[in-house]
Amino acid sequence: MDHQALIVFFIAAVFLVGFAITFAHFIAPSSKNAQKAEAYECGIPTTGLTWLQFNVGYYLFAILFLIFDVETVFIFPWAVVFKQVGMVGFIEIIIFFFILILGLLYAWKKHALIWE
Amino acid sequence: MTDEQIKEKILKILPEVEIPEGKPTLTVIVPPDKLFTLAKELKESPDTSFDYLICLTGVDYGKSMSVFYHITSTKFNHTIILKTSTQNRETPAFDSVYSIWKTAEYHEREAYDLLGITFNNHPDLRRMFLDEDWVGHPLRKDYSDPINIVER
Amino acid sequence: MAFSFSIYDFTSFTQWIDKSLYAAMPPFWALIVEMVIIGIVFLGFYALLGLFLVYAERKICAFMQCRVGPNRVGPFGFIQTIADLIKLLLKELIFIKNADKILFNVAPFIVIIVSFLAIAAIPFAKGLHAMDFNIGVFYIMAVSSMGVIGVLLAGWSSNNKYSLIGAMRSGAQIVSYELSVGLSLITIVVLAGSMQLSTIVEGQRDLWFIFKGHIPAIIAFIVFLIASTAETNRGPFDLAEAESELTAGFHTEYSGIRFAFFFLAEYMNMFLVASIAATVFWGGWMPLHINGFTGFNHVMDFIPPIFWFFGKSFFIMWIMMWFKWTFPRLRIDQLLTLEWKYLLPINLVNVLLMALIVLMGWHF
Amino acid sequence: MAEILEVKDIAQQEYLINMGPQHPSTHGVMRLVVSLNGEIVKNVQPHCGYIHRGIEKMCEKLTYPQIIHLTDRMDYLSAHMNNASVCLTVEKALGIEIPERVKYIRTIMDELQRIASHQLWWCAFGMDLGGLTCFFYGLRDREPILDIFEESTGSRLIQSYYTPGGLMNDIHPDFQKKVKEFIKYFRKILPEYDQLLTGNVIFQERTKGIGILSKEEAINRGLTGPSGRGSGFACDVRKRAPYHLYDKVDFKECLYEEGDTFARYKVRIDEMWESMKIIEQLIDNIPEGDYTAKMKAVIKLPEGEFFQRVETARGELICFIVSDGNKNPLRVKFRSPNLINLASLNVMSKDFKIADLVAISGSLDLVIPCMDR
Amino acid sequence: MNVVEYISGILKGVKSLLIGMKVTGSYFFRPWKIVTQQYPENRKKDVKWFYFLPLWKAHGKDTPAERKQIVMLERFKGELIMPHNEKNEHKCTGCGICEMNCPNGTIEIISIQLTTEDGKKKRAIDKHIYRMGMCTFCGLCVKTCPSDALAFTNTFEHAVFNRTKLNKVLNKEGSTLMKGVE
Repeated sequence: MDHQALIVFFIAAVFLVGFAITFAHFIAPSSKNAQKAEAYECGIPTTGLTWLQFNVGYYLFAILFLIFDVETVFIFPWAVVFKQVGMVGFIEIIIFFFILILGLLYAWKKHALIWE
Repeated sequence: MTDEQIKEKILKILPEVEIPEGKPTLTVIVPPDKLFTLAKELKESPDTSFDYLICLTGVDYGKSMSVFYHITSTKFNHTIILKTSTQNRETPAFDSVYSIWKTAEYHEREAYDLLGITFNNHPDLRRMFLDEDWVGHPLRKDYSDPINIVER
Repeated sequence: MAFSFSIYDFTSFTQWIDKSLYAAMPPFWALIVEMVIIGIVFLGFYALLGLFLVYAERKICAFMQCRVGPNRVGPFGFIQTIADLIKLLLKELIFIKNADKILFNVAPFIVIIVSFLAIAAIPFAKGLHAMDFNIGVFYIMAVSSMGVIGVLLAGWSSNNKYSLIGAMRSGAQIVSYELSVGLSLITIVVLAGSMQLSTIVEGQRDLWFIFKGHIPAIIAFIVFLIASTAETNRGPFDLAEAESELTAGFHTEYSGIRFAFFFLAEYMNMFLVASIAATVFWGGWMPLHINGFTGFNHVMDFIPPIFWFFGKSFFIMWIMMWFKWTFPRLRIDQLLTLEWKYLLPINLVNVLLMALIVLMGWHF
Repeated sequence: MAEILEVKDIAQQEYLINMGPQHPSTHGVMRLVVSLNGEIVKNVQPHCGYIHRGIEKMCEKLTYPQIIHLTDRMDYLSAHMNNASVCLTVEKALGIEIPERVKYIRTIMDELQRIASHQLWWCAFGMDLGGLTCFFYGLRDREPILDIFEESTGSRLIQSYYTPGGLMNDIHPDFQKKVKEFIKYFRKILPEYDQLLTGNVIFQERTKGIGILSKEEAINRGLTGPSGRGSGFACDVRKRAPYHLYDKVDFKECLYEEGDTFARYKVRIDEMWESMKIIEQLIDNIPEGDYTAKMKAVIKLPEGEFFQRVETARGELICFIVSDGNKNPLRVKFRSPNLINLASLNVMSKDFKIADLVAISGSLDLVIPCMDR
Repeated sequence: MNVVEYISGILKGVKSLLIGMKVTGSYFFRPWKIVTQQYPENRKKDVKWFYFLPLWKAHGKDTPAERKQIVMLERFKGELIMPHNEKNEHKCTGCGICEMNCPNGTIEIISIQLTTEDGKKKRAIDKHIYRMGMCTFCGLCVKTCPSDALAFTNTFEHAVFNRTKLNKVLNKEGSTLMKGVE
């Protein structure tokens, strides 16, 4: 089987969701009213805007993730060929990891790993 | 401290208080304008140290409005009741004891809500249980609600 | 070629279908028909598995909580989830006035597509997989991490404050735990020397990797279990839909069948990570073989591979359900602390340890 | 789409979230308006009154025995203690001596009620933190207590069992046997609670150092009950102003100095042990005798003010009756422990996260009908 | 952070988690500990074994809460009734004490004047109306009744489709006052 079969899976998934929602549209009851279209906030109308600029301290984590995830991508090829490369690969990955862990420790010490 | 000693002490601080006999718990009737100073004194002086306000109750007697303060000391475990009254039933106002006991905040809001007693210097005197636009104060004796209150 | 296959090896079966299709019609149409067959088979499998997992979870949690669980619809309540499905189909689809309509509608598509795409690469039994990539592990990781987009879109587009917070949490959470999932899989890739899932399974012919790789493999398995539970947004890591804080989190505003897709995707993602764990750590469809015990190996061979695979996956899913119904929920900062201060350093050291073991040939 | 705002305006707006009245973690209909900075709680403004029924107003129209059945409905999880508050006030005002047997039964019933209440709190608290299994275990173990109640009083939740002067009816002949059976069972099962939740590292992380209130602050804010004792405030009315038989039995007042959520949790777990100890001391020596004192058909209190402090499962309840000599009271005030405990929520949860707010409000064990009355 | 502390912290945490899992896991493998009661089935006298198929080992020995058949305790306050004997006689004299004592106005007594054989006028009940929708089951009516005319039964299935169906007349059609009750 070739990789184009992925398209089949894609289409099948779209079909599954699309069909079910369309089907539900036809058989499900529908009664529109303004109260129902309110966003749910425990029965109280929402105060102020929802899409506000607000502080979720996870931005730092996203950056850290970016750094580490790119590193992970580099490790994958190494992992595959590690058995053939042997000792040289091991020493190189130790150096690589040393730098990586150093980065993590730096972030740790700088309190970047604490959700403020 | 026994009741007698507390009585003496209070009379020394504030001679114009009235202490009726025969109450199960020592009750002190204080003029409204002197209440705050007495309460502050009672809390802060080390031999009484009434540091815990158990309960604050507003009472509508039909002719007058009163507020009862049940105070106790966690150190000596003696309890007294302070009572203060006003003849002004329409707009009764007392000094808030919030700055002495923070627990008074909700008690006073409740008294304001249900009896219409205003407390001066209260940080946030709003209705507690009823809507902001509710008319009247239900716990008053002359409150009438022909729909919800059934006379029997 | 005559139609003959055994449940021990599906290769001949799939090849027979392939050959007879190509013999009957031109190659282009044969390919189309083949694809349609695969699509239908997987759709059916997907739906049935989802229904079964919902039922299983309800029954398992009920038994842990001294309850009976569903027992009214059908024998032992077995048709309960089908009744639920019908109910969800019949429920009104509510639109929120200020919601971002396009994104609101797209979100359920994304979560389902992602889980469906990832399932394509799972080897269910010998010869029974849709696709066998040479970068299988990598592919599954890449695809499954896209699910967060659906969750984020759902939360953001709902124009609901609970949903928004839920989506933000989900973003931070999935993004972080992605690392641990990757690194714990790398640990095994080092041992296996390949990212192709069929090769990985074949490599466990004499012994499963979790036993082969000593302590590093066990640590990697535990880390993978924790991280993947977090990645599928399941308790105790269900912060995105923390019902005591955010009512229902990112899918608060979804009703009827739209909600059902989020629900389904959660279970399918759980199956997905459980099957990856089974494949990578527990030998997939490979029966339990111990090097040198020939008689024992033969006895194990009698159990068909498909049973081995599903048995292992369901066992791992059972463990994940066990987690969910035992532990209280974590808080967002604890969640991130767990990842960045515990799992990640442990994982990095663990990879090195595994590399050392492979280098020295200490593994079995 | 919403109108476009300047960046400046957006940055200045507060992020307000309503938790309640229809929210899983408020255990009833209470509304918390929470202003957030990210996930961090900046201010909590409780709004109550959603189920305000005017019990105090209703009491002014009713006779004293009739008031009892209203008090059940305030804090339905400590119904016996609420009844006791009115009964004891009336008995104190009339100066009547109630039979020893009644005192024994009342003490045992109160303590059983306390265990039942803490069990329900335990399971609801576990659920607040996301551990749903706790909920079923707690309810399962509460069932035998409710059976004991049902057998003697005729109801499971709101019993209206006490009357001024005694009890509604005598205890069931099986009462002692059933209670002893339950104590034996619960002594075996309570360590399971610790295994499931108390020792759990996630639970400890979630509760330790969260929502701290110092002792002085607790006294000043009137935080009573197990919540106050978690802050080191020795506020147990059973010790400080004993009623029933609490001055005769031997029990410990559970105090913790930390003042955090975990301390409040531990106080309640310890109190369950202490309650079992109290029951065990009394259950074998309930004296024979009448189950009620001789009362007049129409109870009229003398003129004056009477009050009684009672320790419910949630804190100090006060029944304050002002009488003008009629068969109806002039004014009845119930000092709801929940309402006063709620006042501390804002101070406790400031600068903690929204998940902690749920944990803190759960640890205060709020029962909304008592708060609103 | 100390490395030893770090590792021992992890181990301690894992151990506490395992203890918790032991509790739930042990219940998973002990289905006879299930306490659920199957409501409509357990109303029946002869409880069939298959109603309890998932908990076939439950025989009510392990936990007090386990019961196969639902037991209604005798004192359960389910509904107010006026017991009649076999001669269709009740004990209610129509004095109105229950009406007076009811906190909610649940009871209403409609009385009539009867003339007895010796010519005396006497009050008797025509209708003893009980509005169950307003009843809070406080038991004051039963307790204060001077002639023990009222009692509680332990029926508890009161769901009806119309609220007016909750208004009941307690004395039966054509019933009379029991002899010897004043």
